[in-house]
Amino acid sequence: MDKLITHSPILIIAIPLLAAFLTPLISRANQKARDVLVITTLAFAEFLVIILARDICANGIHIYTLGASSPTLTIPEQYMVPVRIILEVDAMSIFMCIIWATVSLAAAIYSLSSMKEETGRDRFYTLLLLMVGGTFGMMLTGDLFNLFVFLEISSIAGGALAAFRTRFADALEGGLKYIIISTVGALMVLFAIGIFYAQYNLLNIAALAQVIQYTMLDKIALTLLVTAFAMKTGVVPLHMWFPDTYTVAPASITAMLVISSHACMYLLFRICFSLYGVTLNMATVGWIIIILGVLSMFVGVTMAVPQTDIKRLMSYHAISQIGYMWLGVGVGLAVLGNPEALATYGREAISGGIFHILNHAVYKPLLFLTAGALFYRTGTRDLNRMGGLGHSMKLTSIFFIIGTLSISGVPPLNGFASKFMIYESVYRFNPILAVIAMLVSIITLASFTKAFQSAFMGPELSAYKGVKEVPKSMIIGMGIPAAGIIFFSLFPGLIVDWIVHPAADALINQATYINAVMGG
Amino acid sequence: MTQGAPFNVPFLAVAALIGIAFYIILSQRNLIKLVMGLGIMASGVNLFLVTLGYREGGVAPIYTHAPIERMVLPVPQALTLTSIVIAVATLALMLSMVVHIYRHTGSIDSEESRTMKG
Amino acid sequence: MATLEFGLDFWDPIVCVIAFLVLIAVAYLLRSRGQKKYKKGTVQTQIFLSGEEPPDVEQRHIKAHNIYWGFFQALKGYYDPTIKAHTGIINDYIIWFAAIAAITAVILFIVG
Amino acid sequence: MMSKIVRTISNILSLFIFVYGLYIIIHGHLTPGGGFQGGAVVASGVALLIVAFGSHNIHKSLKEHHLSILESGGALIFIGLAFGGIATVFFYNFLVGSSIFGHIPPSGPNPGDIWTGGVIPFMNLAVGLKVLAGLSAILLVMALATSVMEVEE
Repeated sequence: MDKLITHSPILIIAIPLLAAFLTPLISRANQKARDVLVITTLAFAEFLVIILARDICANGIHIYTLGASSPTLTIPEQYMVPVRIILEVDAMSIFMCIIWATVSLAAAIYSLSSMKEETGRDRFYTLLLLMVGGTFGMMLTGDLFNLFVFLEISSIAGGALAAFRTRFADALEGGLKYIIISTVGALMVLFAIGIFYAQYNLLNIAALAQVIQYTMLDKIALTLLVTAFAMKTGVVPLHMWFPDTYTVAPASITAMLVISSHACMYLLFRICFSLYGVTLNMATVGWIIIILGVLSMFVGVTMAVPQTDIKRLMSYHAISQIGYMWLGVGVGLAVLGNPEALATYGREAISGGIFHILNHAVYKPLLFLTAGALFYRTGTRDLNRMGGLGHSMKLTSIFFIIGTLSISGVPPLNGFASKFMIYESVYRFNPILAVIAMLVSIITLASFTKAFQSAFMGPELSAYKGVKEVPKSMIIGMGIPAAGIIFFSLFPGLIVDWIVHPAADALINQATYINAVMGG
Repeated sequence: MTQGAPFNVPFLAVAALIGIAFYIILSQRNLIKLVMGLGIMASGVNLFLVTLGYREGGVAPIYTHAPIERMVLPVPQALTLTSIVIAVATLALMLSMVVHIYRHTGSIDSEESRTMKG
Repeated sequence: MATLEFGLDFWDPIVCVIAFLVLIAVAYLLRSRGQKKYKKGTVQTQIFLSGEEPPDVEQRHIKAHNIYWGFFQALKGYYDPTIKAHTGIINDYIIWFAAIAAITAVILFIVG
Repeated sequence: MMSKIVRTISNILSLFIFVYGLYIIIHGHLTPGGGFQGGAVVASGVALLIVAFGSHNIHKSLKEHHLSILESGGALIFIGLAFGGIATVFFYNFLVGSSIFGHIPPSGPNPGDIWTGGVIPFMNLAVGLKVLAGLSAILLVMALATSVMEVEE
């Protein structure tokens, strides 16, 4: 068991990759065995993530050096700096991993029946597992170059999955847009990495953080990193690929793509807090993040209201919710240099933003999966052609209501808890921002009322007379996030104390992050 | 990094390549040309990385008759190689998507072939 | 455990749930005092529209694009340019990226 | 399908290209090159054959699902070798200094013995297998796709 915990960071990445290449071989022999393999792999990854999370809560940051003679030997004797591939897992990374493991498991279970009619499902699961492995890598890596590699693995697999249903022209268009955006972003990230290497001859984040100076070149690198990750996260005005891609991807993949874009947001926070940290002019960068966040909140939600495609509407809401996270963490970053403000409201703002990632990661997949369930039974995403589905798809409509109330921040659901943290702390920073955040919440509710009214309410339409409830595995796939919503709603204090505050502290304490690798 | 004019020429080439690539991506509506622009951008970034790896008087780290103390840590070369591999995969994927898009819409213009906006 | 404390404020979902339960109980009480003496399957349970025939099922449902018509009409000045900016052309997305990168760089160089 | 001269020459030439690619793969840990470069060279030989003989003729003997099995196999061998070191650390070079091929290779500069890299030559082989299969599959599928389109028009 100890050995398993020691090796768990790499196992979390490697086992999905191993299974990804086993899948095409096994599915040639037996389709059922392939399904079992996929689910078992993801469940095992989830198990590893949870035991690693328990270990990190107890013992702090977990280091794993690949190819060394011992997992914690970060700096070999002849060297002054870390040279190997190092995985560095702190509370923030494992927090993202918990989210990703759970969502990908739910999405895979859901895919078992929702993708049943598609051809080439062995490739689908190969790509899905590659994306799982790549995104885990983004969350766990401790050096910049692997960050780039895993970013590309995740975005290539994601783009191919988004375009998976090649019989639709729009699916290909969405996939192509995603992959072009990702490539441009990743190349800019690589350029920034090159700038770091040119100046410091280092690639490890912790080692770089020790020597970084915020010169002219570092500012260029910061610009490239912030904009590239902002584009991958889908922040206004770099958000336009977001609805295009998410609308056309299969529902389970959309749920996963949302979280993988959150992983890019995590990378941005990691760069700002752990790499630049105290050398940064926090107020400037903090305000850039806050302004982008407020823009996405407002433009995202106002663009969502006129949409008539249900998944497009939800994608715009995802943009708006991402704005909340940027607002919360941006406020925390802006006051990072001011210990008094940080203690009064900065830490709570960061916690609120991070807690919102968790909440968004349960209710947005749920909503996308219900949209997928509607598509599965009606064959359309157009809200104009839906109506009266609440009569026949009762469970789906209940799941939709839960998701709607949660995303709109209606008490007592979990969306309210994190939004309340953001409102309270942001109000002390700047009251206007908090007012905008509340206004956005109201428009969110209005927009989802429209979606619910046109899809589920009203008399039973003749076109959908024979529509039945979706199959069991899709219900289970929707049930996992729904159960998560109920749990987080009832015990927000527990969740915040267990994983959210440690994650926020891990972001704030740059010194701990550096010392874990550099020692002393 | 060594000082002096000849050593800065590669960086000018990097700037030119990335500039050309951005010009292509921003102005060309043809999807194939756009993918070519991305390829040029990848080449520019790769050239940047390889140029960073140059050390005056250094020797390639191959353990045949090479003096150990002059060997260069081949990190930038490894980065470049990985990035080339990734660029190959990305370009292949994008081109096959463009082929499919052409089959569906009969056009490889990014404005004519789009189905979604607003 | 359920209470979320931060700064001076706190949030307790259990209180909220109890309040909702009380409200549901009151609503149920009110509902149970209503009339129960209607006859099923007669005109009494059908839609009454001032004596007119109710329109057929497809007509009764309000379609999605009709909802919030006034809202969009009032905010036309905001919506027209915003929707126009979402061109759906991939080149424009990269233009936005370049523009934001340039603006961020300028801000970082000037302010610090 | 091109003229007879081209076909004959490329038939002969492709063998040399394959052998050169395999040489680069096997000597990856000693000379510049390695799995990816060698695999790309082999795939360029396949490209030559596709150009000379036409994709449909090649497709009769080289099916893409066979290539995809080969590709998965290469990736599995690579990850398997990485897992081989898990007793110490993932990716640990567990073969270095062992005597699988009869003698223990000396460390430090040497005139270019093949058996010096421990697990690295095997990883190069796995990567080479994956890359040659993957790139050939891409070339073949794309050539097929474009030739189908010519027929349609």
